[in-house]
Amino acid sequence: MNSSTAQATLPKSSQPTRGRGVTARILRRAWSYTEMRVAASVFLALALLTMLGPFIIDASATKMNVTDKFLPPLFMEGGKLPHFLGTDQLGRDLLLRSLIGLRNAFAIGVVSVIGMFVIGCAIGIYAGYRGGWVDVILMRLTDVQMSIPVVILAITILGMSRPSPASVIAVLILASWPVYARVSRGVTLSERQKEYVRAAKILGASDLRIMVRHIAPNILPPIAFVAVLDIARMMIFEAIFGFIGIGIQPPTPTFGTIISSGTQYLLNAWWITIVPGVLLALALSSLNLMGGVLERARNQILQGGA
Amino acid sequence: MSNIITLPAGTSAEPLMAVRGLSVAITGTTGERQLLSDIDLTVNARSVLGIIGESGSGKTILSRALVNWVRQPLKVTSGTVRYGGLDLLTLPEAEMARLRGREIAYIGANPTSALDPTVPVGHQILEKLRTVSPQLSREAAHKRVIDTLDAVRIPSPAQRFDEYPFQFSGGMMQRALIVDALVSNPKLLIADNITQPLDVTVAAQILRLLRDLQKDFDTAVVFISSSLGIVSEIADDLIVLDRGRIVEHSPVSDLLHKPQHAYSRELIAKVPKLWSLGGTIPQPSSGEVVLDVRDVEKTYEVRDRKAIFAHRKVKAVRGVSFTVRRGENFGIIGESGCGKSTLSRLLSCLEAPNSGQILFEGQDIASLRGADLLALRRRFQLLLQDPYNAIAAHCSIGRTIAEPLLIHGLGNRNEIETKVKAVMTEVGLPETLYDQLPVGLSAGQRQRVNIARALVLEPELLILDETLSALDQVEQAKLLDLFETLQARRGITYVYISHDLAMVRRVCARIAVMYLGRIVELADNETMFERSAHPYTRALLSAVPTVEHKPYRMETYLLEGEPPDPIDIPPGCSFRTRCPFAFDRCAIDDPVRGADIGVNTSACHLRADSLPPADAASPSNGAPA
Amino acid sequence: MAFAIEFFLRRIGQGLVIVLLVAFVIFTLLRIVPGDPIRIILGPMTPASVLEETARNLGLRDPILVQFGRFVTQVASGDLGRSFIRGVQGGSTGGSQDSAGFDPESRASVAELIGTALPYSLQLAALGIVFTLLVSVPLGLAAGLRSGRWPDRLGLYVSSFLVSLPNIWVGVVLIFLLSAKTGLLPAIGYKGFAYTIIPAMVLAIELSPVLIRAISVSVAANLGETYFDVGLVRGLSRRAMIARHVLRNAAVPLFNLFGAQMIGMLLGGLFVVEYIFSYPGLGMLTINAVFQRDFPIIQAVAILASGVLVAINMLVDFASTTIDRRLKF
Amino acid sequence: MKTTRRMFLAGATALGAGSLIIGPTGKLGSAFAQDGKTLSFAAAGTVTSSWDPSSHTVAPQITAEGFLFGHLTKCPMTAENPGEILPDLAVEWKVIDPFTLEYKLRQGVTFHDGKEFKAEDVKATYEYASQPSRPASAWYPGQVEVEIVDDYTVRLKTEKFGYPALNFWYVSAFLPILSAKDVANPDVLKQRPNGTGAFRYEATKGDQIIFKAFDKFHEGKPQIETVLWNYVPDANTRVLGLLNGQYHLTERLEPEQYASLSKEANITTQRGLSSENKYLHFRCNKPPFDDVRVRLAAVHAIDREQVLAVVGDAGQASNCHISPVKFGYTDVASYPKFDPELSQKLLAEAGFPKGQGLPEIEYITSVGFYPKTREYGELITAMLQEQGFPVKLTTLEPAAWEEQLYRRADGQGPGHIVDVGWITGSPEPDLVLRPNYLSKFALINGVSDPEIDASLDKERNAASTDERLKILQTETLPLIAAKVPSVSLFSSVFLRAMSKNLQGVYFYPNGPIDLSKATLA
Repeated sequence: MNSSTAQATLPKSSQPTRGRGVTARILRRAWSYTEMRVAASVFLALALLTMLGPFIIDASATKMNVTDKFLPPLFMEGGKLPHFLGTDQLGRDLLLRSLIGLRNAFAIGVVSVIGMFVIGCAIGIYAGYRGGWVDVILMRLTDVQMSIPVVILAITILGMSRPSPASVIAVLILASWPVYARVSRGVTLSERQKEYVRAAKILGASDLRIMVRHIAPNILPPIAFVAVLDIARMMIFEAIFGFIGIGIQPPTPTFGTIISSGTQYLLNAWWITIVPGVLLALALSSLNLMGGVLERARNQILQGGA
Repeated sequence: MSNIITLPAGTSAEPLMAVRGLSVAITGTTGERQLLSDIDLTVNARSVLGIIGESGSGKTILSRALVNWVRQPLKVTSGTVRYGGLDLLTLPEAEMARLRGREIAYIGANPTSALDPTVPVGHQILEKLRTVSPQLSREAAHKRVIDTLDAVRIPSPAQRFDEYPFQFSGGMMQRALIVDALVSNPKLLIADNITQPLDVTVAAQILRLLRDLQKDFDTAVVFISSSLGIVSEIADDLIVLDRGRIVEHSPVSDLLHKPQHAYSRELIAKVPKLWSLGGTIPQPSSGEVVLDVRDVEKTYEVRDRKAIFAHRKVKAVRGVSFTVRRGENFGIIGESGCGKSTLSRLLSCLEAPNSGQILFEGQDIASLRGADLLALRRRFQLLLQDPYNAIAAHCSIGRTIAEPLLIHGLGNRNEIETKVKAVMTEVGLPETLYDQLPVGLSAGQRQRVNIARALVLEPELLILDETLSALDQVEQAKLLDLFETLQARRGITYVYISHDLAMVRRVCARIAVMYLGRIVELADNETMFERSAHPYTRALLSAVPTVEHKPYRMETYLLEGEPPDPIDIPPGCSFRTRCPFAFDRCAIDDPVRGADIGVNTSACHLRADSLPPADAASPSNGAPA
Repeated sequence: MAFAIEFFLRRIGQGLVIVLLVAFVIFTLLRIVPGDPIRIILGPMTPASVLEETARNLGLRDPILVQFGRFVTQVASGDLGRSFIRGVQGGSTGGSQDSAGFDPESRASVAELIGTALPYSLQLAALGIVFTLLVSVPLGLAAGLRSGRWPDRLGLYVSSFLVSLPNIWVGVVLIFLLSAKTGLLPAIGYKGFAYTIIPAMVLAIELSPVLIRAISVSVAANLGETYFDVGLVRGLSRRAMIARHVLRNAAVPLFNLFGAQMIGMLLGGLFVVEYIFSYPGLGMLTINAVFQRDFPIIQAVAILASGVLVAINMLVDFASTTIDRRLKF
Repeated sequence: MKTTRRMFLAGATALGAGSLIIGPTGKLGSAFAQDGKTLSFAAAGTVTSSWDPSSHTVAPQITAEGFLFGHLTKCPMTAENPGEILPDLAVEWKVIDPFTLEYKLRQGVTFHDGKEFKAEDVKATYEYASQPSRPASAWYPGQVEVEIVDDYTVRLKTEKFGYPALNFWYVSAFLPILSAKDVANPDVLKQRPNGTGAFRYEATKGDQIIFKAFDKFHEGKPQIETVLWNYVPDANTRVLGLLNGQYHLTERLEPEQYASLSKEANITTQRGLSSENKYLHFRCNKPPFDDVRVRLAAVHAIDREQVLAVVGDAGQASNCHISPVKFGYTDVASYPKFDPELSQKLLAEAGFPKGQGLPEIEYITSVGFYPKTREYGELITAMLQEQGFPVKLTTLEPAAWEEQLYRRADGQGPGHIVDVGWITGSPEPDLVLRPNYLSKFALINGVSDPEIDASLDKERNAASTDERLKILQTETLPLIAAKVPSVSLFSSVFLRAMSKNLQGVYFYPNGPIDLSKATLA
């Protein structure tokens, strides 16, 4: 709010509007939010737990042990160490499985987001910079892609082929690159009107050089902040795929498969479904809160300094 | 509180508004910083109080404080703004709301974003009128808005009533906002820098309109501006604001002629001068022709919303021809929308003309591709206006300047560094900046980086597209000196594209004036400014906000309306719709400017001697001849 | 008027191309992924020669372009074809191995299958949207109007939390809490309107955070626009400015969000939610069709889905350009 | 063989059935089907649009045909006496010579259309259904000729086709008898089933098939007037419907559902050992399972007791490649047992010490068709991994899984280990053994072993059932256990539940339900 007031009071030179200066400012602004720090701490704690989990909990707890099946969490009657959060239908430790599931989901989320970011932005920048029929075709292509809901696309491809982590990532990228293409294209459209692009052209820079060396470093960092939110989104998709049975295959723990197999025992062993869900929700909430704050900080900086 | 409304404001005994000891601070992470300190001022009824100050002096904050529009992170730290016996600053929001728009009106500097972009302008004015005067019937209110629009000379007001803000030009919008402010007949109008975004000819119109209305409506006006030339045209009294403090308060003529404060004198000195210039006027060069522009045209297509699958042609540049000689400073001036920027894109080979030729040393640049174009780019550089956006924030300064050398593959790492450092020294940048990021550089320094980047290629021709307009007078002067030095040393030819008449007057030997995509007059510096042959040039010169004696009086040459839409260019002389001297022939016959062979030419049926003689208009407020 | 005609002509034209392309993509995809439907149509033990012959008779061995051409012609004449798997009874039949007499006429018409399933999905979608609006409009508006203060933070927390809940999990938890444990509402399958409530809640939980965030951002951004402050200074009340101008302007990005994102999310959400709840809508139909390699159903649903998306996007864009005349189309 | 069935939440609500309040509409449903004459059956599967029994091998349709058609004989298929044969449309049967069986037919039986049942119908049915071109011919030993001795005596002759007629000994209890008139007119055959069974086909309405009691059923008109076959794909919905009285009978319960329904006062649960065994087939014609040592090593790595613990009520231990309700079942003494050391030894012998050098092994299983396949799939995967087998589990939906199941034209199938159940409607063991282990077929595992082939032919060609039993139990089954082209994990137990007031129902181990003597209070 009141950006115009603030603007009027600030000498012009203190308003960098582009590039890394902005990124740093956004990060600083975001960090000034308590929410950001809390969310980051929670996320870091979970990450640490994921890495240390196997050392804290006896590794044999991941193994199946049919005699120990359906053990409730420790806080309930009948709970048994080392199964802090109980065991599943095959007697495996739920906490450990959830943590491994979290790690796998996060890995898939990050890799797929990087993939869709790189591909989407490359296409978007190219379309936006080139304009004309290249733009029209590429954008209609994103229309087509966006007209097929992610889940439908995923079910069609994964449901019909043999799912693997690579194919899950490929599907996520395939389904989500258009968003990045659209956003980066939009920014590029306005960016290519800007003086620095003209300046580079006049200096004789080739189109490729302008796109890679000049436009990309300018427009990508702000888009990257939104990508944090997408990591969480992709993790949810991964869980959905696992639930439907088209994700990474058991016995590799994924949230989807844990939850979907747990639903069968919901009434006598609810923790199989609930525990991993709570853990996932916690991880994603912290991730989303960070993303939300980053997005907010970005809006404040960009609107405040535009 | 009905007594506020009925208060006999502006009685001679009591001032309309009195500000006492007003201070405003900004609160931020680094604590509080004072932006306005101890402001005292008095607004008398029916008078125009001018406030002048440079950007950053706190003018806008002051103007907003007058209507109690101070929001986070700004904070009033002390003082009162008394209006009709009330302190506006402590008035509850609801009561303040009853004064705003009714007794006190406000117009800001940015007319295009002042109204809801999704609602027609007229409807918004109507909404306001109906809010402030609920007793008015809808029909009566509608009629009143249209009448007022008509009164501010908005053409076809009934139709304009239903048009959207984006369909209004800046000048039209400012008129509409004046209507909006005055439609409720306020006692006080605060006009914050309202001419700032406007072209000089339009600004002159608005100024005159406001002056007339102020008299008709008996409104007191607080007129805030950063241009002494403008404010002195309208204000009775003038307050000079420097870094949040009032340094001088006196009647306009006193201030102009006997400034008391050093800062006031500085301000006056900074007002651009066109005619009382010391030194020599640049003279045309007789060198070989470097740039030969022949009958260049450029048309864009836009979609037509009123017809199915139709496009309309925007004629941005219409048959422009001129020549530039080696070592010469050539100026191209014109107001917004005249085709300058299109021409600049054509000249810098970013776009190709639809027809015509641009010959650089005899070679048509439009036909160049690949390596040839790259080779041309070395000798032919363009400097852009915005020093912030033209260089990347994430590259070190050395890297930025080295970029063209890398693009052109000139030299190895060491050679490049040597070259870059040399050129940095040449433009006056310390070598220590080589490894630094541009963060924290001033506008002038950034522009120097820009210049260094262009110079490192050792170009022969430099096009300066509004290159200096973002800089203050002092920086501008320094850079102009730099250009001069470079010209002397390297024999560079400059083409200045600008709307800044004062700057062009100072440096350009020959000057082309553009109007609606065309050069209407091309003449040497002296002829242009002293004996201009085209009514548009004269209008332009007459509207320049200066505080000196002008050869062309504004009353004589003031233009009506705005340039026609480049889609619907009227037949005949395209300037005739605004020309105070237009006659029958102008509507049929399009005057042609003679070929540029070094003589002064003008596209007008009237000969220079049939126009009113320079400096010959009557001193009174007489109507145009 | 001319604008509207051109807009629709242009967009319907483009839309048809998009739908055609989507159809082609799906059509091709279905034919290049592993998994031969003919084995499923005819059953596991059918001799290879019979498989091939039936596949040839059904046109499954023609070049993809030929198949696609035939398909488009057929769709253009209003026929979406017949299911490979589902009998006229509606249920999937597994392999009817009567190789000599495989008779497409004995299989359910895709149009009818869709026609049966669609009303359920529409009902679920509508209720989901109603729930979504009930949650997100008040919360989003409060957050947007009090930007930076507690309602804004609340909006941020609520949306960050809701967006972190996978719909599959929420669905299961709600079944557990509202149906299995307390018996407040029925959950699995469909036997009456009550069966729509829990699935719609899951949809709303998925959609709300996006809308809350969008409303608050959009409203806050408009409150930060110059015209808002200027409006107050011009003498209009805050309430009038919000009601007549801020909401109007805020609607444009919301429309776009709705077209570009929400409808896609809604469709995707429907699929998953119907699957969780065995809700007999389009999603259930399609997921089963995918697992059964029932190409005609998948194709038809994909075409339908993209057609709906294209049409909604068109309407949304038209509404946006009508509100904000600056927008190009 | 195949149904679509949602496993989702199967059991979730059923587990809490006691405390479960059915939603508002539940009450509505209980209003109908209470007249004591109409039985509402919640079926897990649906039927094809073709009523020709020879056109399919679909399990639910065989259940439906069970209401409609009669057979020459009946095999109750009990574990106590798997070989027991009871009369149905035939009253007497005997072996004339190794290639001829004779049946004396029951008199006074009529088809639903009123035609009298005679020898011509048996001839038409057998000769039509056993044609190799008929899709269901895989169920039958081979082509057969039928000689009509008189209107009520027929002889099945197989000499011309080179296999013993005894192969039909049990299959005659499985082949539905059609009317000769219908066989002559295949279109009618497809559209309208016409049998001698206790119920006749009335109509199909949406997801419901209506059967009506047949007045002239030769064992007397059933008490239940109408049977409604409701296709309810979701196991959970079936259970809920049963609990609220909407359905009287349901099938294919999950173990958890079964366990909780057993505690319900007004519900009877029924647990029936089926003719189905669950197998893991090894793709024997591609590495590494082309080596019998590797197969054995894998089998010794699997602790089947743990698998059964996971499967719970839905399985029963059996050490044999055929189900206990099959003729020839025996507890094979040499059946490979869980023995990790032996597994390691065999792996080392095969050149893969501790599994080193083994290629990645794909274990394909289905989800949602058989109970607990994913659970024990994970378990077995872990067990195999424990011994060093680099196993990757692929779980597929039934349709996708079935598409992957069988060998392709090139002789090989996808993956390396496939989970599948094999169910047949007669005690005849060859219906399991020959399609799976005879080199000529070996539909799934692709095994090609002359010893097995010879042994299978030997038992088939045995002169008497006693001799055959001996060969099966002492030679063939132990041989298959030693070569393990597949391992039988356990025998399936079908879990059903019905309303307490439904009595006198008989469930056949392959699915069909005999309601001819049932009463509904």
